[in-house]
Amino acid sequence: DDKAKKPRRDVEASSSPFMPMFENFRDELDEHHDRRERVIKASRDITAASKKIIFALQRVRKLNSEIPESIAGEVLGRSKGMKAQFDTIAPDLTGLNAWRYQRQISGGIQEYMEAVSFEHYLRNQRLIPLEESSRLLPETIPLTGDDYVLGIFDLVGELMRFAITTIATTGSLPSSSPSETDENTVGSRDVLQDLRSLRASFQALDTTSCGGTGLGKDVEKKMEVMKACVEKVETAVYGLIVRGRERPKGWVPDLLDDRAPVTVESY
Amino acid sequence: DDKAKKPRRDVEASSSPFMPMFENFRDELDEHHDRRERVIKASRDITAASKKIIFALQRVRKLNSEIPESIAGEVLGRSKGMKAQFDTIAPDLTGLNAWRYQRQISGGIQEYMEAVSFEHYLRNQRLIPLEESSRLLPETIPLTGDDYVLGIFDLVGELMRFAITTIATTGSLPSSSPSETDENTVGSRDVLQDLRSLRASFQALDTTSCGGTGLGKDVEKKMEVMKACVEKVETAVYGLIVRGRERPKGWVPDLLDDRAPVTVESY
Amino acid sequence: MANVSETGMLDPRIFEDLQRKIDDDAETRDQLRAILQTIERQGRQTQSILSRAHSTPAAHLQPVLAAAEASIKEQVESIGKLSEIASKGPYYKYNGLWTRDVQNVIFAILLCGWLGGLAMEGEGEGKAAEAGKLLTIEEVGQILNVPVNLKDRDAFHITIEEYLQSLITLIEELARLAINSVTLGDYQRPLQISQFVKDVHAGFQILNLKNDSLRRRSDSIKYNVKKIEDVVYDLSLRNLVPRP
Amino acid sequence: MANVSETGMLDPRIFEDLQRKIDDDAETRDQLRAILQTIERQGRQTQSILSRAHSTPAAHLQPVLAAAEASIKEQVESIGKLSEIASKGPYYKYNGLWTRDVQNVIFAILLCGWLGGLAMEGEGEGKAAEAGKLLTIEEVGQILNVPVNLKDRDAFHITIEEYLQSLITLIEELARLAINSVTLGDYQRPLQISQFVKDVHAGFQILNLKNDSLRRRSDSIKYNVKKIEDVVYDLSLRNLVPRP
Amino acid sequence: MANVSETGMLDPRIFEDLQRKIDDDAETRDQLRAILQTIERQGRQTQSILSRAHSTPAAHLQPVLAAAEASIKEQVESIGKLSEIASKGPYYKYNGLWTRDVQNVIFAILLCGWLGGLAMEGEGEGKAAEAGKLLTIEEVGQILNVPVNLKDRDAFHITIEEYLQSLITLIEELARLAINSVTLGDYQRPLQISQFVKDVHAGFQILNLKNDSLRRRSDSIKYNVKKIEDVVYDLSLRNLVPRP
Amino acid sequence: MANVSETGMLDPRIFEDLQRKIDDDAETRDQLRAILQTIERQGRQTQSILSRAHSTPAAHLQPVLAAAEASIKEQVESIGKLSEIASKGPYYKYNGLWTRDVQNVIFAILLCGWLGGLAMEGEGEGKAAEAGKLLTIEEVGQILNVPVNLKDRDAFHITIEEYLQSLITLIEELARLAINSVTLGDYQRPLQISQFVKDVHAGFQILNLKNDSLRRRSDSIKYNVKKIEDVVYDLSLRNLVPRP
Amino acid sequence: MANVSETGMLDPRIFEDLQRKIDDDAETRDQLRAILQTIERQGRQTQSILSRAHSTPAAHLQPVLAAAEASIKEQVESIGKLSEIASKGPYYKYNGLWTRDVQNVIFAILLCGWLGGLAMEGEGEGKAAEAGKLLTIEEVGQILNVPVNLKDRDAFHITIEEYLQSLITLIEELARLAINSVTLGDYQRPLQISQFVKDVHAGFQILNLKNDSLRRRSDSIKYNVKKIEDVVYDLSLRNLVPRP
Amino acid sequence: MANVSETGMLDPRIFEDLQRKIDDDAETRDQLRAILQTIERQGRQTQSILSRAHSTPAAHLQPVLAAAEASIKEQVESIGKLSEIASKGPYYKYNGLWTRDVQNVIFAILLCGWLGGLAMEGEGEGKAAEAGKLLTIEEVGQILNVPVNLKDRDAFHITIEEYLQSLITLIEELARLAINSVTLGDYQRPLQISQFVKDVHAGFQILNLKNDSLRRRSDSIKYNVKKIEDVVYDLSLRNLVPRP
Ligand SMILES: [Mn+2]
Ligand SMILES: [Mn+2]
Repeated sequence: DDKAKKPRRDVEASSSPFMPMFENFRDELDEHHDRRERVIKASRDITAASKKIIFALQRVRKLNSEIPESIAGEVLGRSKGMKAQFDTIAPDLTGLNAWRYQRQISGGIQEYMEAVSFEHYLRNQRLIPLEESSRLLPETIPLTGDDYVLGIFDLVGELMRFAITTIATTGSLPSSSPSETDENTVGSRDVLQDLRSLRASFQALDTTSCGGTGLGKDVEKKMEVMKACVEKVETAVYGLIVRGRERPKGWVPDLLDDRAPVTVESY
Repeated sequence: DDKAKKPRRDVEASSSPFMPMFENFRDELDEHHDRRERVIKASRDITAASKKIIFALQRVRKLNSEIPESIAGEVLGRSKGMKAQFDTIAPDLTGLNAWRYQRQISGGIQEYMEAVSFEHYLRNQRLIPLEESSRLLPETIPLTGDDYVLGIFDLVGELMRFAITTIATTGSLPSSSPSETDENTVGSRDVLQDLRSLRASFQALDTTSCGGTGLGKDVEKKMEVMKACVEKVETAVYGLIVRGRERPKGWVPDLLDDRAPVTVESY
Repeated sequence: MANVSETGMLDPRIFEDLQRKIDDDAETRDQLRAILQTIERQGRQTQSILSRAHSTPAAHLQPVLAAAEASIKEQVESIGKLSEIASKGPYYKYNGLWTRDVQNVIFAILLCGWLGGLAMEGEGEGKAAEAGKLLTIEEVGQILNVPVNLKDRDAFHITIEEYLQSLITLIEELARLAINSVTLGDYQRPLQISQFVKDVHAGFQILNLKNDSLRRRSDSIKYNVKKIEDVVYDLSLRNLVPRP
Repeated sequence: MANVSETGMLDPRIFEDLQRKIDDDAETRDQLRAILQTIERQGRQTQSILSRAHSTPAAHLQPVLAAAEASIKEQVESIGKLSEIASKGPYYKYNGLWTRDVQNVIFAILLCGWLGGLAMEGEGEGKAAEAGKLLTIEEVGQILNVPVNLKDRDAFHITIEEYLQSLITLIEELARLAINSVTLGDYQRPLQISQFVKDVHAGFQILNLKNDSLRRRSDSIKYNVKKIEDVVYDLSLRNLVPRP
Repeated sequence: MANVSETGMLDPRIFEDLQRKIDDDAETRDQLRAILQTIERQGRQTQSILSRAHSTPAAHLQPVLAAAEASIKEQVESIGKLSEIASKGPYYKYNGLWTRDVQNVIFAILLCGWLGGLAMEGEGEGKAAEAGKLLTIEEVGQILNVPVNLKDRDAFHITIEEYLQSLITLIEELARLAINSVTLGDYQRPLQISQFVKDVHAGFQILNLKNDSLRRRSDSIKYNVKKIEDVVYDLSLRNLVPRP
Repeated sequence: MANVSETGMLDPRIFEDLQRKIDDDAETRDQLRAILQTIERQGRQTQSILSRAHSTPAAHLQPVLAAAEASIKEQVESIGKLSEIASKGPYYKYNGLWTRDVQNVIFAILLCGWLGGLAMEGEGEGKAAEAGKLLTIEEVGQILNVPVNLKDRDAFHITIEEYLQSLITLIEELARLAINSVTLGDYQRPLQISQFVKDVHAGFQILNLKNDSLRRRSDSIKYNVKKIEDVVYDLSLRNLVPRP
Repeated sequence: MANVSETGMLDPRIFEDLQRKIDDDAETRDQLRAILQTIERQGRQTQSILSRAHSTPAAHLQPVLAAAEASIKEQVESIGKLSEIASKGPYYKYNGLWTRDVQNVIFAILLCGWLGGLAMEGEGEGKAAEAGKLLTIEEVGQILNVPVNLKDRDAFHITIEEYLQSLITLIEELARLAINSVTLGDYQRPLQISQFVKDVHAGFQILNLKNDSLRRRSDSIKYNVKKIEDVVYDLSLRNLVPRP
Repeated sequence: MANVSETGMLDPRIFEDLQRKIDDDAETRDQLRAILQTIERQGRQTQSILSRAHSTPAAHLQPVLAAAEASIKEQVESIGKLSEIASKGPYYKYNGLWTRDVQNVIFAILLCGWLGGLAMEGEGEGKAAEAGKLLTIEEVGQILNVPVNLKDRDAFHITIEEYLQSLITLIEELARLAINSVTLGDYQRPLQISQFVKDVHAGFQILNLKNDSLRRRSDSIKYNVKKIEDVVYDLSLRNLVPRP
């Protein structure tokens, strides 16, 4: 259909000496637009798949251990689909074009970062570094610092949801050593401590030089949201403590064992 | 339906000692809201009718003479309908309530002013004064200065449309003495002169003290639109002049008689 | 104005009249702003006194109420002056300028009355009134010495909307008071507040409010009802109050 | 019309038709607004009745439910009229006008059903239904006498989105009911609510919601889950209910 | 899905249905965008052909019209596909997506018809139609093979608003054509255009338009009337056309 | 400049002068931006240190305070440089560029002082100051080594507005600290915070603020007062603190 | 102040000072607003007089210029008062309040000077000045009796930006005047305006403006240059002016 | 960063690396901004020279073209420096910073070339080139000494979009030149411009533009085509040019 139309040239047009040049431009621009459309569509699909992975992972209740099989299965399935998406657009994001469609792919990559870092955290209770995340993408697709940071910002929101939901359904804050009963084990960390580490790191990051581009544009709003998320968890933990400290006379609750040991951060 | 519900009182409510008071409040507020609704609806209808009158009047081509019968008939019909609308809400806009629903009726009255002043101008080539316009409303409904001015602001737009359309369809600027051929008759005025009078008057009006209420809110934007309207007519008249000055060799156009004598303003 | 040709289309008096109207209007606004500044300052003083109720046990409230009554009295005088200036123009023309300050005064009166101050004449003035009472709009009008809910003539008065807005503010304040009462060891007042607020809520529920500011704020009532229910729940759970 | 040359190539009916269409549209909107005002008023009445559930022990709920059912019946009639007017135009053209009011009606039905009212036909009408039940969207449609989740023709119906919005409102209301049940001395209902809300929450969790109003509101569910869990925890701690 | 209690009261199909509905909607939009891209591309082609009318004397217009008719034919086919996809959902739900492209097609048809192309059946197809003719909305619908101004059922169609928008675009194009006709030495066509545009203008003047996009654009008509009148005046002044 | 007609009426120096002024202005702004970038980075460092207070029991706070004091000392030096550059132009011309950063520094000083750091000379430097203290604007100026509330000359200084903005930020931080203190098992600090914040609130209450940013933010104080009262309520209810 | 806990850590003078500062500021603003209202009213008067230039042939302009000069003289006096009040505070703190009114005065002076009024001393006062002249910023300052482009001290003055803003307004006015001159039968003035505006444009073209309001408005210059070129084109085409 | 325990959740190097990236990026931007400021200043100079073409008869254009060529040469050098700095990062990362300035340079080259300047090598350098010529993107690249439309490697170059944007600016400038040519008595150049612009317009018509800035600006082409047609009409009507 498209090919058939190209050779046709109407009367006036054919009298214009510039038509060959413009036909060349048209082909170039069409290629560009097609690439752009493909990238936008892939970005949208990757965003949707990432969100679905995050939704699935929000059903996890245990930290620092393997993801339950049913959830892991769903995550794996969607990850494969996403990988295919990335592979199909990898040629469109090569060399010169790696940055050309940055604004189009950025949303998808950020959401992907959010999903990847969430899964990594649930498994290892650690923040995935940029290099490691970058290795999960096809080689030609670069992971920019901006996209990494913006994805991690949103990770805080997911960790908040994870923490609050876990408190709501199990009555305790997720932490690294739920089996140990000693409240002050060195090295045992809970989500709140991790959130506070993230908060401190974000606040120390100087983005004033970024201006209105990428990070600079969004960081102020994201910072406020991030702080509010951490404070929501702080308030939830406060609720746990205040409740747990009340002892009806002469009653020693064995329920206490199920509760998270809320340790004092050591730094 | 409404009456039937009032006596009913539910268990919790009936135990509340404040119920009679609240029932009284309810009735009061219902009355208020009903009135408000009626006024809003009337204002909307009046706005629509005024717009229709203005549309009809835009078919007039001659200034300072009776409106052609067909148009006058339509205008009269709609005016009667509008009068009936005003009469039905007049009791709602009486005494204390005259200002109470000002914001609701304001839009309708402004559009009404626009229509009334446009008709008055076409008939007499004069700006209708506030008192005269106010006499056209039911006695109890006040015509505020704000509404009068804002209506007249919009009149400028209609005069511009009238002028440009007349130039486009008759080739001459509407003026007070189209039959006289003498270009410099004292007392003969054209629409552009009248628009400039209006512009000068508007610009001399000091509304800085009005703040964000009524006039103050809209005046700046309306002023810009008004100035642009006058300048559009100036440009159209310029076009007439520039065209009219060109004379193909040896040809005396009798078409000239149809052209407006564009006189120099005397002040 | 001399430069508009007198034989022209435009009678110059049209614009002169308009200018006069605009100037008169500006002057009235200036006078209103001056008195409102005073009322706002006095209002802040009254609030400051009444806020002591949150840290004062009910038994020792009398001096706070006495100070609040004195402060409210000053405001009543200022409202009298406002009423005088306001009657120069149609009531609803300038109403937007003072309605917030008037709502603050009404709120102060309602709170003071609820706490047991401002005993009305029939009840034996001077003697402390019973706490937990809602002053009606008529009583508020009597205290402020202005008419209420006026319909037949155009004069300064208090509208039903203003009374209701202040009532919503009262509910917000009582929710805070319920919390602080428990801190003060008073477990009865939250119950009293709970009943009071539920009664008021039931009243609001049968009002047909349009999408205006009253409606928006009335959503806050439900939030405060829940908050007070939470306090009663906490007390019931610990058997600190009798079962209902 | 007189000045359009009658022999011209322009059919004057083109413009007459357009005018008629524009006018028809305005009239339909006016009719919709009128019936919606009635529905909103009736909705307020139903809410007011149902809110008594917070202060009525489960054993004495029957009269409240009966009153609520009667009030809902009136709304069903109004919805019938709405449906009639709405079918004058395409469903999605005017949908935005009524969706909020329809959500309110659905919420009232869901709450009434949950409390044990509105027994469906199969269950032996007249007899009180079992409490703690979620009416399905089909049952809601049956009660309202309108189709639900329509896909094959363009007529008035209830959408899934509307049903879910109402379900979120139900959860908010049940969180409040859990608190007030304890105050009433009923320690079983919080457990029942807890189970119910957890089930609904689990359902919502598998939805892939877009960034729309449904998603924004669905975020509130987890807070209500947590609040209800806190109640259950408080009761467990005091041995007022069996350990979970 | 596993964690929704299987004995729960919640029918999981509710959520599955919703998900399906959201996905269907996204897919329909994607299909619409794809066909609209084709229509837009074809539209550009048609415009490009028709723009030759500005530099082609009326006597040599036949090949241009033939090429335009062929190009329009392709668009008609695409509109057929659009209509098919569009009928999957309510007309007004997606109407905003395609209305601009549809207006472009209608404009191309109106211009081609005005220039003497697209002879309708009754007139002896194949033979060149008379120039200066306005195709009615029914004739446009016939050419496009879709219903027009539908009121009794919800299907793809052409609205009166869309027809009028295209008519305004036609007037703008004819104003340009009047100028270029003079450059081509054709002094009759400006007169023909002048009469045509005056007739359409008279028609628009009796419409009571609301403050919508149609009204805003209709204001441009008078400027085009004026521009065309200036051309006629210029020609009259030089005795190049008979006095009107 | 050569191409401006030399016989023209236009003096070319007009544009040369303007260019010079624009360039000077741009340079000053560049210098200010450079030093402000440093101050902001140092500010982040200080905040980062001070935020450890939320997870450190009061008894172990000394190292945190020592680190914060060292970090603040660096900022004081940078403020000195800022003051130098700023005095190149009128104070209020560029004030908008730095006011936010200066407010951040003041907030850090106020928080550090409240926690017991930054002991002033009279109190025996080196020794840990008493916690719960509000540094006055004069003390802040002394620490920063700049004048405060300057009225008689145009030089770099700290305005009262800036001090109060930082004070509001301090209150927000203390509300968070009250929550986290309970988590750390410290039930006394919330009481101390509650009394402190109430005192500051009482001060703000008597100010007649205009409708500016200070007024808007001062509304947040009341919100934080309530939040802290809720904490004290929770502790009182559970007998974790002595009755007042 | 009595109700701030007297043993509290809060120095009450902080709030007393702030109150005083806020009150002083409010008073200065009130004084500025009063004088600015006068200046604005006078400005309207001057504009109203100068607008007669559009309908007055150049030969009869003398009375208009005389009236304008008288009106400008009144404004000069008011600017004197403004300067006095303004020097109570830092120049840039309140500059935003008056800059628009000052720009209006400068524009009136520039237009009056361009039309041949406001002959400067050196040229023989009283005698009509040559038309088409641009007053320099120094001359404007001399007429207004205030310093210009002050850099070394903080006092009331006219900035270069204000002068250029007014110059852009002058160009907009001259574009309108070019149109109206033709209507008055004066074909020479458009040529004079064309040359003048081109010279000013050339000056602006070499300025390196930052992205501020001056840059945004300077885009309008190019638009007005084109508009005036169109007028010259119309006149040249019809042999109404000699070839350049 | 040292204070994050290494056994913690966060490897401190993660954020240190991020900070380094951000700082590097800021430095590159600063370097780019510095050279772009120079380019902008030079661009203004070139425009200023080229704008003399509007008042210079074609026969006397040679000195203007020579001056423009010299000025463009300076810009070419600056573009070389820009290219060097730009290659520190991916091309499209910073492209937004310079694209506007680069478009200005390209426009200057296109205009200069159209006027007969910048004779390419093949044509006998030094000799004046024929006027009315469109330099291709390759020729522009050759003059600027940078690659064009690069696809296989990531380096500084000129994109097709930039070339087309500059071409649209050229058309706007030529529309203005057509008007001013008539004023200068040159009736041939408008015809030459008309043909040229129509040819370019035909080219643009076959492009499939998305809703981006190129599309928005390409709408202006149609407006300029009409404006030039009006000029040709004016000349044809007066027999000032031969019939086409
Ligand atoms: Mn997320
Ligand atoms: Mn109008």
